[in-house]
Amino acid sequence: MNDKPIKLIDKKGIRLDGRKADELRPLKLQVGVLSNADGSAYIEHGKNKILAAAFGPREMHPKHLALADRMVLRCRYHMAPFSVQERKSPAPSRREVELSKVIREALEPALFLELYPRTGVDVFIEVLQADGGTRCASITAAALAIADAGVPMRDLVVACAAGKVDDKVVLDLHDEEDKLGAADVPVAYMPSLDAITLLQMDGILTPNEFQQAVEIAMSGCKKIYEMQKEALKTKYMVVKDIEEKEEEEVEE
Amino acid sequence: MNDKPIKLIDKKGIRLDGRKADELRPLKLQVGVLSNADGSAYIEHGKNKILAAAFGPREMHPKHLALADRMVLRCRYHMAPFSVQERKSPAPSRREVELSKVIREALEPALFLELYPRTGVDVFIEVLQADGGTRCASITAAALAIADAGVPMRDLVVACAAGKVDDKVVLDLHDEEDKLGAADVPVAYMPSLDAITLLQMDGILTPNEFQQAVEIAMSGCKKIYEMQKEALKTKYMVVKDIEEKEEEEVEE
Amino acid sequence: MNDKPIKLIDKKGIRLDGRKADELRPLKLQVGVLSNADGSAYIEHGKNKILAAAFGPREMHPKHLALADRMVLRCRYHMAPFSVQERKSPAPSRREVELSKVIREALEPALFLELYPRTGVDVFIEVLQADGGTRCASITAAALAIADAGVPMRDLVVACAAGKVDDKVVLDLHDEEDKLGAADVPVAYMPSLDAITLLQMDGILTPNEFQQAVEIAMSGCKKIYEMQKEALKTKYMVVKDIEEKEEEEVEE
Amino acid sequence: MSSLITRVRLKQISQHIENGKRLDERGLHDYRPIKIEQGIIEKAEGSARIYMGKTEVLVGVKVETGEPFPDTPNEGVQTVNAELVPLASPDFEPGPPDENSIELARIVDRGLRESHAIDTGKLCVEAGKKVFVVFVDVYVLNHDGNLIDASALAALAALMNTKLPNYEYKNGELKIKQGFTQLPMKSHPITVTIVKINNQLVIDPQLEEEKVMDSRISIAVNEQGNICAVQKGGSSYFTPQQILEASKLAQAKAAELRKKFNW
Amino acid sequence: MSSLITRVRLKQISQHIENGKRLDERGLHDYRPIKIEQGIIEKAEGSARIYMGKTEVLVGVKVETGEPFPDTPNEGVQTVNAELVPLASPDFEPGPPDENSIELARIVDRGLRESHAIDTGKLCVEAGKKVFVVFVDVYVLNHDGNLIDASALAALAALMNTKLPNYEYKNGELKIKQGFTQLPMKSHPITVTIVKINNQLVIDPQLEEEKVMDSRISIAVNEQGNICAVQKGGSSYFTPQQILEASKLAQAKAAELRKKFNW
Amino acid sequence: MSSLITRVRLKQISQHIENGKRLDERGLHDYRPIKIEQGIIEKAEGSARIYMGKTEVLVGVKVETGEPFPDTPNEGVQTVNAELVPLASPDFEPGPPDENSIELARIVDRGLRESHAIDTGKLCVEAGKKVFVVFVDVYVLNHDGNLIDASALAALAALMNTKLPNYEYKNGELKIKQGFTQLPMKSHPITVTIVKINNQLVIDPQLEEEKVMDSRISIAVNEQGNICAVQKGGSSYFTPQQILEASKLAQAKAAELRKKFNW
Repeated sequence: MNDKPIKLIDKKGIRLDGRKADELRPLKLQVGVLSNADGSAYIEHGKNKILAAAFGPREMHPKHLALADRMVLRCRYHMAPFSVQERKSPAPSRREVELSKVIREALEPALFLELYPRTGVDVFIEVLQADGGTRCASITAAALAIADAGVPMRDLVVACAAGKVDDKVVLDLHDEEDKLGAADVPVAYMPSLDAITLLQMDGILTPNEFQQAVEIAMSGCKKIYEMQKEALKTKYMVVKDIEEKEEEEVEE
Repeated sequence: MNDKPIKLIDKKGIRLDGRKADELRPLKLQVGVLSNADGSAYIEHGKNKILAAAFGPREMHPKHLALADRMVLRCRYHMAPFSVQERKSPAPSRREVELSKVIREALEPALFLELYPRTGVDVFIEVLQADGGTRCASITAAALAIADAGVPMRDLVVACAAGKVDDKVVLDLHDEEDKLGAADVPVAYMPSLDAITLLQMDGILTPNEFQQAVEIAMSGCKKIYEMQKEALKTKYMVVKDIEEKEEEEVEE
Repeated sequence: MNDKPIKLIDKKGIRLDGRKADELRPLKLQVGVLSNADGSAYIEHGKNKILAAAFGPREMHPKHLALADRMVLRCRYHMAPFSVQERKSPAPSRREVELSKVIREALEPALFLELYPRTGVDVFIEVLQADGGTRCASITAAALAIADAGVPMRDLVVACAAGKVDDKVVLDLHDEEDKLGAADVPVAYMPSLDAITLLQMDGILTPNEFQQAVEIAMSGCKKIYEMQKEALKTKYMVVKDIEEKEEEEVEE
Repeated sequence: MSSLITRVRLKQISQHIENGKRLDERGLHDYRPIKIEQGIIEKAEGSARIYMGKTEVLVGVKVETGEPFPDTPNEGVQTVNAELVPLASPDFEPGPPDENSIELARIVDRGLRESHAIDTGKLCVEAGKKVFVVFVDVYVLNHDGNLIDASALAALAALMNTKLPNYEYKNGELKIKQGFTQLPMKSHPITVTIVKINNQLVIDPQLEEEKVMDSRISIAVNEQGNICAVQKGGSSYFTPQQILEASKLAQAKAAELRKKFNW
Repeated sequence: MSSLITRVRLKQISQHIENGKRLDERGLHDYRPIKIEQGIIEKAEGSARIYMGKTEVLVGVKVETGEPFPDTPNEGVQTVNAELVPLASPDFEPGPPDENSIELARIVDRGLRESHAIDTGKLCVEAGKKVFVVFVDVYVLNHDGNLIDASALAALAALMNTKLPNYEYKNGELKIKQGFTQLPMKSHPITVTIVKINNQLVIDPQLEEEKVMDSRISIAVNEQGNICAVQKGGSSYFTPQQILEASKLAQAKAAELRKKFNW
Repeated sequence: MSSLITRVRLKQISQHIENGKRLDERGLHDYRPIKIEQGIIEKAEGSARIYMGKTEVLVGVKVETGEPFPDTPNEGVQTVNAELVPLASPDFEPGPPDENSIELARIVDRGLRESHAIDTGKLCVEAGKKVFVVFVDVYVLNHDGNLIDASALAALAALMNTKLPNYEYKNGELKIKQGFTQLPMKSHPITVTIVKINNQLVIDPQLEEEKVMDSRISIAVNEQGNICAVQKGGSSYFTPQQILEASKLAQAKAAELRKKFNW
C-alpha cells in the first residue's frame, strides 16, 4: 500500500476505470457450470474469473476427519499459474492457505453444520484470472456452488471490498487501486441475517473511515446478493423447464 | 533429438559401436541375485546395469490400498545418483514417476491380477548405470524378478527399443544414438501371446518407418526372450541341483 | 575441527572463558516450567538455553504406531531459527534428525518401556539459544522433563561433553572450543547404574586420550546429576508446600 | 469401490461397444462435439478453453525470461505442467501432481516438443544467458474422459493464441516495448487417443468408457502425416495388428481435426 | 474428542460469560497479567518473551542481508514466521506450518507491515542489490489462549530491542564495524483481539474460552488510534453493531497497553 | 510384529551368543567373508561394491564443481548421502531419507571427514568461488546387518578408486583436458561396529543378531590407530568398562582389515 503520486480519482470523483465511488465493477454470475461437481458457479467480477465447485454433503475422506457432532466444511482457494502477471507456482502459497481458512470461516456461518454430523462438504475455488478482490468474488461464487449442491443454508454469503483511494472511501477496488490505495477492507455478509462473516483490513484508516468502509462494502454486498439470487433462479427456472418437459414426455 | 552432422552409421551400415542395424548390444541376465527379495534379477544391456526385485504376493501395506477384486501391482523405477553423467538427486523426478507408471502397465498384462484379490506385488527397479534404453532393460529384468518370486505369469515380458539413426531404422539404440538420433521407439512385448504391452515414441517417423521400428523392436524382443528363459532355467537348474543334494543328504 | 593458531588455553591452564580444564560452565536447571506439558524442564548451560517437555504416557497417535509389547518413546530435538548465528530454517535438518535419534536412544535405557505396552511418551526439545554442547544439555533437561511427567525411571540421564583443546583433554567445551578444538566427545550417563547411554566423537584422539575424555565427561555428568536431583527436589518441595497449604485451607 | 449398479452399467457399455455402439449414439470412430475458445485469459500471453463433450480443459500460456539449458544455449525453453484440480472430478484430490497428471503433462509436452511445434530457436535473447521460457499450464476443469486429446488440442490452440511482447535488449537489460508478435511456431501436432474396449478400437472415450477400457494408445501426428510421439497406457495390451490400425486411425482423425480447425 | 466432563465445563464457561463473569474473576474487558522480558536471546539481534497469563511466546529477530523485492528496490524486507512447536500444547504436532500457524504469522506480519512499524526505507545497503532482511520468528512456548495479541506484542517488543550492526559498504563488500544502532522504527502497532461468546464481546480469551467462542476479530491500532489491520476468524459472525463496538474496544485497550508499556 | 516362531528364534540366537557362539559358526569377534569390487560403475568417477556375508552395498562417487563453504574458501566439499532402497529389504520403504539412512550417511561422513580422508585442500579451483564437490552416494542393495561397517568400507574403497579429470582453469572457465589423476587422500579410516548382545561384545552382526542386540558402538580408526569418530546406537547402554573393551577391539579389527586389504 504505497502512496505514489498517481491520481486514482479525478476531480469529478471518477475512478480510473470510469466508476463512481460507490459503483461496482461489472459482474456476471452463472450457476451449475460444471457437470461433475454436486454444485458449481462461475463469477466474473471486473477481470476476476473464478470457478467454484461444491461436493457433498458426503462421507468424509479420510474417515478419521469426520466429526461426531457436526458436518465438516473444507475449502481450498487456489490460483491457476496463469491467473496473475508473473506465473505462480501451482503449490499452495502461504497466502492461499490463509485465504482458504478465512473463506471457510466466511461460509460456515451460513451452514447448518450440526444437522449433518459425520459428513463433509468440500468447496474448491479456482482463480482463473485475478484482478483485485479475488477472495470476495470467490466467496460470492462459493456460496452459489454450495446452494447449487442443495446444501441447506441460512442465507447466501456475498462478499465485496471497500477501500481508501486518494483519501476517499470507495467500493470494490480493482487491481491498481488495491495496489496503490491506502487501505483495502474485504467484507463477507449474509444480508437477510445482517451478519458479517469475513472482515479483514490492510492499510491505515481512521475509526470513522473504517466504519464507513464496512458500511459501503455491505451496501455493495446487498447489490451483488440480488444478482446471486437471480443467478440461482435462472438456473433453476431452466432446470424446472427441462423437468416439466421431461414430465410431459413421460406423460405422453 | 537434434540432427547434428555426426555420422552415426558408416557406409557399410556399421554403427559407432560396431553393430549392424539389427544387432543387439551385449546382454547379460542373472536371476535370484538378492537374498532379501522374493524374486530378483540383474541385467547388463550395453552399459546399462540394472537391478530389479519383486516382493509378494503379500498383504498390501497400507491396507486400504488393497482391492477387493484384484491384486495390486506397484512399480518403482529409480535411478541411482551416480548412474548418469551429472549426479541425479535421489528424489524421484517427473520422468521417473512417468516411467514407473508405464513400466507397471507393461507388466500388468502378464499377471493374473484377478486371481489374487486383496494382495499386492511390489517391483523395485534400481538403475545403477544408465546407457540409453533403461526402461526397456528395466522391464526385461522386472519380468524375471516377478517370475523368480513365483508369481504366476501369462508370459514373460521383454522389452527393446528401435529407432531412427541417419535415416535408417535400427535396433536397440545406445546412449549417443538415443541423443542424436531422429526417433526412439521402446517396445515391451509378450512373445508367446504376440502382445505389445508398452509402446512409446519420441522423434519423427513416417507411418512406414514407425511400422518398421515396431517390427524390428519385436524381433529384438524375441532374441532377448530366449536369454530370459535361459537365465530362469540356469537359476532353477542350480537350485534344483542344490535341492537334490540336500535331499541326498537327508537320505543319508 | 581445524587447528588454527589461536591459543585456547593459557600457560596457567586457564581457558578463554576463565575455566580450568575440569570445570563446568555455569548451569541453571528448572523443573515444571510449562503448564501444558505433563512434565517440563529448562536448562541454561553456558549460553545454551533449552526447553524440554514430556507428554505421556498416553495413547499413541496415530494408533498404528503403538507396540503390543512396549511403550514407544519419541523424541524431537529442534532448534529455534534465532538460536544460532545465521538464521536456521525451521524445517528439521539432517543434523536435527540424527540428534533426535541419538537423544532418544540416550533416554530409552532409563525407562521401563516393557511395563507400559501400547502407550507412548513424546519428548520435545527446543533449543532457544545454542552455544556448543546442545545435545548434552538437551538430554539433561529431557530427563528432568520425563521425571517431572511422573514416568518411572531407572535413573536420571545426565550428559556432558569432554574434548581436546590445545593438546589437552578438557571438560564441557564451549562454542569456540568446539569449533577450533581437536575433538569433541559428548557422553550421556546414568550415574547410579554406571551406564553410558550416549557416546559420540568427532576429531582425532589417541586411545588413551579417548579413555580420558570419557572419564572426565562422566565426572562432569556426576556433578550435573546432583544439580538435577536438586532441581527436582526444589520443584516438588514447592509443590508439596502448596499442597500442604491447600490441605490446610480445606481443613479450615 | 464401484457399486453393483455401476458395475452392471459398465458391463452394458462394454457390450454395446462390442456391437459397435456408443453410449451417446456416436460411431466408434467419432469425436464428441468440440468447441475451442481462444484468448479468454487476458492476463496470460496465450490461452484456450476446450469443450470436448462434457470434458473441459483450460490451457494458459505465460512467457517469461530465464536461462537456457546448457546443451541448447540458443534455444528457448518449453515447459508443460498439468493440474487435475479437484473441482474437475470427485476422483481428483488436492496435492502435488500424481502419476496421472505427470503423465498427462509429459504426453502433451512430448507431442509439442518432438514435432518442434514452438520454434524455440527464435526465442533466444542472448545465447547461453537469457531466453524466453514458455510455460504451458494445462488446467482440467471437468473430467469426462479423453483428457489427453482435449489437453493437447487446447495446448496447441493456446500456443497459436500466444503473443510475445516486443522488446529491446541492450547491455544485458531487457526493455519491453509497445506491441506484440505472434509466438513463432514450426508445426501443429494433433494427438489422437485410441482405446481398446472388448477388442474394438474406439476413439474419444467418455469417462465411463475409460473405466471399462483395456488399454489406450495416444499418437501425435504432424502436418505431413508423420508420427511424432506415441504413448501406450492402461493395464492391457495391443496386438501388432491393432497398433497398425491405431496408427492409421490416428492419421485419419488428425487430418479430420486439422481440417475442421483449419490448422 | 471432548469428554462429557469437558463439555459440561465448557458450557459453564459460556454461561458465566453470558452473565458477565470470567473463569478467573477478570472482567470481560480485562487482560490477564502481562510480563515482557526483552533481550533474553543474546545471539539474536533482538528478542522478547511475553507471559500473558499462562500463555508464553518468545520472539527472536535475526537481521541478515539479502536482495530487495523488485518493486521496492530501496527498501529492506520484513518476514514473519510462526511456529506452534509441540511442547506448547498437546494439540500442536511437529511438521510444516499448518493453517493456524500461517494465519498467526500473517496477522502479526500485517499489523507491523501496514502500520510501517519497521522503517524499511532505512534498511537499504545498495538499491536493487542488497538490503537488510529482518526475520521475525514467533515461537509459541505455552498455549493458553490469545496467541495473536501475545505474539504481536512480543514481536513489537523484540523489534524495539533489535540492534543493527554498524557497517561500511565499499565496492560491493559489506564490512561489519564495532557498535550497534537501534533498528529504525516508524510506528508501534498494538493488536487487540475481541471474541464473541454467547453474544458478549470479551478480550484476551484463555484457551478454554477460545474453545467455546463463536468468532473473533483482531484489530491492530497505531499511535494515532488509527486502525491498520483487521482479521476476523472463527466459524460464526459479527453484527455490524458488534464490529463497531469491537473497534472502539480495540482502541481503548490498545491505548491502555501503550500506556502500561510506555510505547 | 514378530511371530512366535521369530521370537523363539531370536531368543535362541541371543542365548547362543551368551555362550560365545554365532549363528554361522563364526567367533564373536570374526567378520563374515568380505569381498570388494572397485570401478564397477564406469560412468561414476569412483565406485565400489562390497559383499559382507549377504549384506551388499554399492557406493558411487561423482565429482562436480561447486562453491566452497564460506568458512573454508580454499577447500573442496565432501557430501555423503545414503539410500536404503526398498529392494534391499522388506523393511525399507520408498520415500525421503528416514532417521536410519540419515544416521548411516552421517556416520560414514564423519569417519571420512574427521580423519581428513579426502585431501580437500587440493580440491580448490579458485578460492572462494569454485572447488570440487565430492558426492559419495551409499546405496544399500541387500541388508543382512552391519550396514555401517560395510558402507564405510565401500565408501573408502570407492574414494580410493576415484579419478579426477585433468583440467585447465583460465578466466573463470574450467576446461576438461585428457587424462585423470587419483583423488588426493590423506587418510584411510576403517569403522568397526561392536554390538552388545546378552552382555557379550560381538562384531559384524547379521540382521537377526541386530534384532536382539541391546546397543551398538561404531568406532572409526585411522592408520595410526587413533580414534576419529564414534557413534553409540540402540536402546540400551554400555558400561565404561565395555567402552574400553570395544575401543580396543575396534583397533585390533581395524588393523586386521587394513592388513587384509593392504590399505
